Amino acid sequence: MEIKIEDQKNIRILSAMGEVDMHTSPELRKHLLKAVKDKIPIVIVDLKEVSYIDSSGIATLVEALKGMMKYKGSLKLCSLSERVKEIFSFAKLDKVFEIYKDLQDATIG
Amino acid sequence: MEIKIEDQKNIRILSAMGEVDMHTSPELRKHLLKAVKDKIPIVIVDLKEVSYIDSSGIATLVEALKGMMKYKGSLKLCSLSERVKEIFSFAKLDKVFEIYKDLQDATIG
Amino acid sequence: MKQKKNLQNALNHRASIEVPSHPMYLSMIRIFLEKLLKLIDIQTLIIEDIKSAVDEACSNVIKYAYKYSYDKTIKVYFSYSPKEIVVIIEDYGEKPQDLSFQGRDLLDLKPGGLGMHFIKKAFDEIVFKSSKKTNKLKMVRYL
Amino acid sequence: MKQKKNLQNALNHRASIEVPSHPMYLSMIRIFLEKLLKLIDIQTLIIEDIKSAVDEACSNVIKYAYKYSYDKTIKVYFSYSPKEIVVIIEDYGEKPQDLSFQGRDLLDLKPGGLGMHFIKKAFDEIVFKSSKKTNKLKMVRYL
Ligand SMILES: Nc1ncnc2c1ncn2[C@@H]1O[C@H](COP(=O)(O)OP(=O)(O)O)[C@@H](O)[C@H]1O
Ligand SMILES: Nc1ncnc2c1ncn2[C@@H]1O[C@H](COP(=O)(O)OP(=O)(O)O)[C@@H](O)[C@H]1O
Repeated sequence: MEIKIEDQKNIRILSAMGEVDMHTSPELRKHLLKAVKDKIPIVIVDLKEVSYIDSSGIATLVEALKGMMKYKGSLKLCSLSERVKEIFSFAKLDKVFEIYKDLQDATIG
Repeated sequence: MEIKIEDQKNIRILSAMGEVDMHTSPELRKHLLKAVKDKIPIVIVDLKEVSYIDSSGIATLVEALKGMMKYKGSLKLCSLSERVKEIFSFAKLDKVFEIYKDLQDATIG
Repeated sequence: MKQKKNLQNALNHRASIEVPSHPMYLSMIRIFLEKLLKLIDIQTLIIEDIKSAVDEACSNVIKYAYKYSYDKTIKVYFSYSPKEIVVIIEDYGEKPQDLSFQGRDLLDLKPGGLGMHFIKKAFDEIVFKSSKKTNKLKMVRYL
Repeated sequence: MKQKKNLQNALNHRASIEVPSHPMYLSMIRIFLEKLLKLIDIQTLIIEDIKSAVDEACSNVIKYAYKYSYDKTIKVYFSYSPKEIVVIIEDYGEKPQDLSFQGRDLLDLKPGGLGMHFIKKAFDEIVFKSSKKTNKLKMVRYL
């Protein structure tokens, strides 16, 4: 997995590429906790190039969400593949996260 | 592996897709031996979508070449990937087969 | 069609893979299962569920049986019949104290506790057995 | 870089796969090797050569040791150290009569006899051992 970071005014976009599993999720976690520490108002995680996510990847996102809630930041996910979408709905997290169709929607939404 | 067949006047084009190994080469062999039986003057095997070929795939092509030589037919190969090209040169078959850059070259060449 | 015919020729559909207990090898277990399940023409949805479930179970082996020691071994056995898919995960680590393996309530928002839910989603029977030397998690998916 | 660091954490790089002796499973052995060799950062050219060689050796097991019976088993062991890659192919089939395994002269144009050349291209040491129950082909590639 690789992560590309892009900063725009109040927004940080983290674009993940590859498979998020127990091996790679610490990398995602590092970037998310950094954003929480920096109190970035809006963090968008672009999952367009993510073909697989496991429970450690989801746990990482939940942890970041809870961290951001503390300073009223907003964590947005976008461009979920069908499989990743299914996993979020199975984990009953599709209502908990703000999920957008694509990066554009997430940026303006 | 899948094989697409296209007939043009004196030419039969066999486009192979996938990996040619001990499991799949019998399928290629079937089509090549049919062309030999039909005494097709020119047979082009398009390897553009072939990512892997093993010795059974090569043996199949050699067998067809020898069959076609008997009636002075011509067997042409085209669009070899770097790896497939390397295998042909390692097997000293790059001089034995007529090898073309692409399907167009093979058709007019 | 061709695949199906070949399938009948191959009388026993048993395969296994053994890898070090380092998380970097989890992707190998997933690709092993994906390739195998595709060869025997299993539906994509079931393939995805099984991949997720086995991945979670192997992550748990690394976490709980091996306590993050990465130089141990995980073995995954696979067998298929038209009736069912069986996956057995074997490790040589610690015996668990509590065999219930409860995942968390999904409505209780906290990180963790999801793995068992994935396992139960993919498999119809889940049996855990510990012997002196090994732990075995046997999971059966009816077809 | 990340990969390399993780590599050092995983002390033992041993892995194995066991599949039925049906040619449809050869693609699984190739993908197993490809994934494994990529994980430990081996160059693409070497990966391709090793994939071809092991594929040929396994095809030979199906042809010669098992005489095309598809319900037997092929096991491939892999291990890696910075010095070398070792692959062992094990079968439970017939012992070969002649251990020389000569490929044909490459300039003699006929189908067949190429497999051994692929094996010798990829590996520096090739040792064949038969015991009562198993045949083992051990192949070592220096790095
Ligand atoms: N192989 C195992 N050995 C010991 N305990 C296990 C094993 N697998 C799961 N467990 C237990 O079951 C619980 C639930 O597992 P899981 O749903 O995967 O969530 P998590 O690992 O995130 O806690 C774990 O917290 C652990 O206590
Ligand atoms: N596992 C094996 N058991 C017995 N004989 C073998 C084995 N592998 C190779 N051989 C012998 O070595 C010869 C050369 O093998 P190879 O170069 O792969 O060519 P081919 O299989 O096309 O004849 C074979 O024809 C066979 O006689």
